[in-house]
Amino acid sequence: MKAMARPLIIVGSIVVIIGALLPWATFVLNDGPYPDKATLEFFDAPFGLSSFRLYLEILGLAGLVFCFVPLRDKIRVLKAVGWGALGVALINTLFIIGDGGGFGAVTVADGVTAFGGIAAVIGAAVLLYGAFQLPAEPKVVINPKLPFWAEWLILLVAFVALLLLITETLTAGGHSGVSDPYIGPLFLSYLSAAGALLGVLWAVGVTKWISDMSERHRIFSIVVLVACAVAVPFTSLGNDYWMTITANIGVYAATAIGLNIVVGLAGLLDLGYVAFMGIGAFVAANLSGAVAAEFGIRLPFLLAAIVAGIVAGLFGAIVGSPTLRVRGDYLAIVTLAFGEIFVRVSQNNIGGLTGGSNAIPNIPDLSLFGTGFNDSLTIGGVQLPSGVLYYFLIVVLVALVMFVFGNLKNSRIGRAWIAIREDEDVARAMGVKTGKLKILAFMTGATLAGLAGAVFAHKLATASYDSFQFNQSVTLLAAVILGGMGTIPGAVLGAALLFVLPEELRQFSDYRLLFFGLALVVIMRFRPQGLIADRHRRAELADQDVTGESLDDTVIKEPVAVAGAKEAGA
Amino acid sequence: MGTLLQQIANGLIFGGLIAMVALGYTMVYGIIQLINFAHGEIFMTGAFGGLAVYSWVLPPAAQQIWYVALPAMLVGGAIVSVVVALLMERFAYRPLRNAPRLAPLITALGVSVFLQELVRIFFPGASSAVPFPNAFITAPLHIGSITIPASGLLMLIVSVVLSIVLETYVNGSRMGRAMRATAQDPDTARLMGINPDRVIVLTFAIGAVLAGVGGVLYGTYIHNVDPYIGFQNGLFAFAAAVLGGIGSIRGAVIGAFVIGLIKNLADIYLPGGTAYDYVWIFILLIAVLVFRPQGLFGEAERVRA
Amino acid sequence: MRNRTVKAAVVVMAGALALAACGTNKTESGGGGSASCDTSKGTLTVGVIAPLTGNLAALGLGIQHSAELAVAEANEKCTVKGYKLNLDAEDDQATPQTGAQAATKLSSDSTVVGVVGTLNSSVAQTVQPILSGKKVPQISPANTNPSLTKGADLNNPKRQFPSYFRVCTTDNYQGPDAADYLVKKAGKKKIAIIQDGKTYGAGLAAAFTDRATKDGAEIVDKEQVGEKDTDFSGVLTKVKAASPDAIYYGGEYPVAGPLSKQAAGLGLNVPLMGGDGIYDPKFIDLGGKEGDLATSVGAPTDQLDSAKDFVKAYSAKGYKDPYAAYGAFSYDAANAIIASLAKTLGDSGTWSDSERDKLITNIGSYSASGATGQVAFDQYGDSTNKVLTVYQVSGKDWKAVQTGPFEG
Amino acid sequence: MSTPVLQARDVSMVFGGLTALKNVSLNLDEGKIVGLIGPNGAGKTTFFNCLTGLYTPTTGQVLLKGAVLPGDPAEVTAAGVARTFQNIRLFPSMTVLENVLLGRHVRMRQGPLASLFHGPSFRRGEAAARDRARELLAFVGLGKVEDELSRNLPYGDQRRLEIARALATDPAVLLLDEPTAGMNPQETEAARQLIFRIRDLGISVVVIEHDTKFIFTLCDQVSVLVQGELLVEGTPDVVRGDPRVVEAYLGKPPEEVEAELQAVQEGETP
Repeated sequence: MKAMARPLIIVGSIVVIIGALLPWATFVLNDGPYPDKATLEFFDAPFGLSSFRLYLEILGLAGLVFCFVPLRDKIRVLKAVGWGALGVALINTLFIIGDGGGFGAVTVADGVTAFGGIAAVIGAAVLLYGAFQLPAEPKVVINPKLPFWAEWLILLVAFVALLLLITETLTAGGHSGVSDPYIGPLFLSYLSAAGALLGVLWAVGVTKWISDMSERHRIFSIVVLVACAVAVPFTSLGNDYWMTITANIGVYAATAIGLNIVVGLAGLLDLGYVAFMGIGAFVAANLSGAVAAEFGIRLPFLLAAIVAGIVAGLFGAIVGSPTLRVRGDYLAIVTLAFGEIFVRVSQNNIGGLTGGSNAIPNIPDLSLFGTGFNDSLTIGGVQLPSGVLYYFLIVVLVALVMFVFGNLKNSRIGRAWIAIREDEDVARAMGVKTGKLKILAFMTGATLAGLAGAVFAHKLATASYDSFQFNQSVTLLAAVILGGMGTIPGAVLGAALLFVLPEELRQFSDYRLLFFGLALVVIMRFRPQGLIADRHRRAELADQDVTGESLDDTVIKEPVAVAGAKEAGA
Repeated sequence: MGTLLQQIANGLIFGGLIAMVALGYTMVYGIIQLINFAHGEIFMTGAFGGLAVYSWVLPPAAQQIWYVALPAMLVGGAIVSVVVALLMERFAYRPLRNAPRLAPLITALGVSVFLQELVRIFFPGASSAVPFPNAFITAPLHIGSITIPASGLLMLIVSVVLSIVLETYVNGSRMGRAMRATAQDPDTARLMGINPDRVIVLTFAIGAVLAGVGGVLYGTYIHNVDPYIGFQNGLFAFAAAVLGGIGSIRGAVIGAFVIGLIKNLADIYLPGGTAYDYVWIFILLIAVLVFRPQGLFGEAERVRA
Repeated sequence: MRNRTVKAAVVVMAGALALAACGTNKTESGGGGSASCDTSKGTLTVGVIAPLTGNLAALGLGIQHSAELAVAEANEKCTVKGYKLNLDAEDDQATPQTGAQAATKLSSDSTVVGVVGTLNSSVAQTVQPILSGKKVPQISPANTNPSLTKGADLNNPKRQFPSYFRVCTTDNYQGPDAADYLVKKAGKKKIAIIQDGKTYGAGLAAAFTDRATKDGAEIVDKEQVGEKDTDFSGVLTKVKAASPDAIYYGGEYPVAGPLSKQAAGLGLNVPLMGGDGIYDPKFIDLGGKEGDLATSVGAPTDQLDSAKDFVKAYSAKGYKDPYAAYGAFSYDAANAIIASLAKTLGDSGTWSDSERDKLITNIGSYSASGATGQVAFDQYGDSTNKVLTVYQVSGKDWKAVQTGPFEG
Repeated sequence: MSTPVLQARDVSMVFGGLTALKNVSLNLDEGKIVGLIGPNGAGKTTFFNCLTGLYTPTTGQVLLKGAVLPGDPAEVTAAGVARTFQNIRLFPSMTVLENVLLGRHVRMRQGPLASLFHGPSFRRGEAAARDRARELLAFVGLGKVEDELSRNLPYGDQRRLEIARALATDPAVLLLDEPTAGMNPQETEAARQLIFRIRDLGISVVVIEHDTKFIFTLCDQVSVLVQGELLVEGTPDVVRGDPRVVEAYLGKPPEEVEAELQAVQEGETP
């Protein structure tokens, strides 16, 4: 079959290109009440290349070119191209079928023919099949010697490019709070194409090279990353809508990193973690001077946040104390029970502290030098969207939490936590006071969640018990596991995915939880170490050779997360 | 006094329901040390399976005769539950048999959400509660000063009978011995010629039968079902299994009755009354886990394993 | 070869830009009834924020479709001159933070003129300040918590957000009206209260309790059931021990129906009464028994032509989901926004952000007959519609037994 | 005669009516190597667990330098008794260096706050710990693989890493549970030399081993446990010549001993 690889790839690529040029739908798919917002074109005009058809065209051409150009590790390059093309083709074809009401929409109906989708799917499948027939090659490693300033420059460019890629992906379809009925397929198409691009970069060794460089220049990378985070409001994400979304992602990412200490480092499963966030939120709400608060005092936010963290931490110690006697799954149940008790008790407005079913509404806006955090801000003539100060606050929060996580992980205590996770008996035999350390893990995680909760309450202006239910705990846990246990980028990526995807895919929202459940099962089956695996854990959990993975190459899997989960990491 | 007796009766009925679900938890945990969070959903699909049989399989004439309708629904519910449980075992859990502990637990959570949504989206009318036919004697029974619905009594009796049958089976039959052997040490059991896969499948199937029967009886007792009934009742059942000592059949049943009684007695006697009954159950659960982690009837070694 | 990759990256980037720039904007082939109207000035959007997924989806989808109906009718009738109206329904998943995201999304879209929603009062609390900040009027079909309009201190009311209105009544009317009926008219003097601990149920039960006590009834028991509970025997046994001659339930039909049926199963054969949350045919399906009572806002549907028209039009559209408990309110809310918009723009006005204040003022002074009766707002943004109807289960249907304006 | 470093006095251990150990005593003098042999099920590992605080003896005491050992393994380690395990129990997904650093845990003083802020004293402590860990790795001969994951090491290296990890706790007494199980003669010889070198550092060593030849050529003192009781105790020559030992332990056909070895490896986990 190996001999067939090249012809298959060539044929597949050509069919993809032809597919991109053919009409895709037998009817004009400018749906329902959105004519002027519709940007997904399914044309009769054969050469009207834009949007996903452009991506397909490029991917098809790339398939052809890579097939003939001498390349090392051709198989991985072409697989990335193939998966990307298949992703784009499938997403759009399925969408037209679903939205257009059947196969007539992509074949022949009312005297109109449209075989673009089917051609592209077949072509991409053939291309991919061909790519799989190529001989396996060792992973390409590029490691040119460069002066440090050149490496800095490359890093800078790489991070900025990544930032732009992310912002472009998120705003694919050009929306800034403006609803577009095709936002889902547009987003997914862009994601597939971007994934293919990153996949190719990974296959030729660029991502590994860059991630190694960023390891070498850790401080510089952190500075650039922070700068990128601060720069987000100045990009196409700089509008109210994305500020809210990114702020929410930030809060959950911070909480997820806290949970990562408990679950990822110390290996203690916590199924009631969101309760600590709730405790932090209620404490901050009560100290915010809100009318419905139990105490009529208003502490400065910083102080209130610290108090919230401390109170949550105390509860963390209390909830964690059964770890002295209870292990494993049983501990998970203790935490689950605690979470359920918290919800019930706060719903019953215990001691008047939680506002019960009325919640604690209208928590006053924070302000800095007289500027409310929800107001918009003008810096150097650039008008920044409202909520930008919250965004910055949350960037600080996330940075703080990352600092705590990173420092603790690389310390005597972090090592002891990992040892407890690996083999508690031996850790104890090696002199680790496991009980104390486990409680410390719970406390630290809870404190961070409490801090995040305090910010959350102010950002949302409400603290209500129904923000802190079991399904939120599960979502957070899923964020940690999806992203990769024990890593910071993992928790951030996980939180981002779990909050961005539902936003981008609102039109499929009825199936949101269905896919969520399915995704958990599939990920555990095919990539239990998460998208960004811990250097240690991936060796332990993965059954495939996944050496040399980095943040970048994991993004690739997204477009094909379900379809190609098995492929991921191969 | 009347109230107390009535609450005890209610508690026993509720306990009977929880017992049927708890047995599935306890058996699966006993064999493969997996907290099958999705077991509550097996119970839920059983209830919907019974409803489907009633609505779409039974002719209208048969719907009216309870001794035709109810057995048909029970069988239908049990079959649906077993099918779902086996698919779940085969495609979600079996590939993870040797994975780190956390993986199957997360999978279980995923399966749980998936099944809830599947039923909600695809079962007609299930986006909110669906009425469940009263396929049993409707008139309540009056025993002394207490009144109980006939369907409640039926649930209690079925639950106790099934538990006894199960206990006898596990202790007495060849397959039961195989199950116990696998629970003790799967590797040795394999050496002894036992096929652990078959034992595990059987365990899931037995748990599913009980849950399916429980689901249908629950429907007849409560009169309506929704896709979320599995979660809370599953949680109670899990608490019962832990309370009784997970892995122990007798323990799960007794734990279930304890939970049923506490929930109903907390309504009258404990501070907070009906608003806090749920809280008391979980406080009890935590207390048991902390002070007697092996549960009321579990064996101490189990915990360390 | 790296060159090529870079080139590809450049082209993909260019593609992204092209994507943002171009769009075919073909007109829709079917379904657009706007053909006969002048829509030269573009499109304006009515937003909806409601739970479209999860276990409250049935109510949320009813809200969405009813608002859709109002928008479709406005497009057919060319209500807003020069504009075509859209509906943009956003899911809040019944959680405050998702609601906040939805509200931000809508409020940053300059074509959104107003928002119908939310279902949950707790979500409204986060949505209010966001929409208010952008002067986007919000009309809720379902929030019943009095503090949303009048603040926490009801004896000293103060309007919270000038852009917030609601077409439903608050607990302050329904609860007392039910109490008056149950105590004075039906002569029930020993009443047990059960509620579900949620905003709606707890508030309603509290308002009922106050009035019933004033009317001379004795509250013999107060209980709470959990949102997810299904077996109520414990609560009901306790209630039974207090031997009430009626039960008042604060909450919604998914609990109330089974509750009523299980009460009967325990030999507690007294009527159960509730608010509009249980006034739903499904209550009877789920076990509501003969003689159970509910209050609801507005005159009975069969006495009100506008209501009948709504029901007919709704079923004619063939939506997949029923209009549910809040459909008619949602329809009225959407119509209030649309009519006020039409008034604001007049025959030749052009929409811009500067019109928003005027729109809010116009909504404040809006008055028309809707599917739920007379729709108008008082100085707090609450509905002035105080016509309440008491319904009773009779046969397999709700029958109106008393209707009239609620007098303080 | 000076006080022994480690002293077990009449240690008995009863598990629910089953007597695993009966009045076992042991004296370990400073800088000596003591061997513990006995057939399968003789209670060797149980005795080890009593020495390391994993089990609290039903009766009797264990003393380290004259002081009674605390009842918690972590504290026993802190007091100066370190051990290895019969079935190698490293932290599989930590690197070689991290495994040894974990052994340093008990000798490091950085608390949560220092760990959080990584101040100068933290960094000094961390650097010192790393230096010490590298030193120990070099000592056992694993200097070149410090960044490997420990699970990827070959079997013999894993045994040595376990010893390095135990040494990192700066023990006065090192307990080795079958350090040569599964090794070939060359590796066994290397292990013997390593143990001598450890002894030369002034650390007293207790070794459980099945390989009697190994024990008799390694140890200064040998104790024989049979059915939970101390059968014989003395120098290798004394023990080797004792007829009871020959009968109870050495007299068995080799295949049987072999089978027992297998069983012990699989079953008798602490």
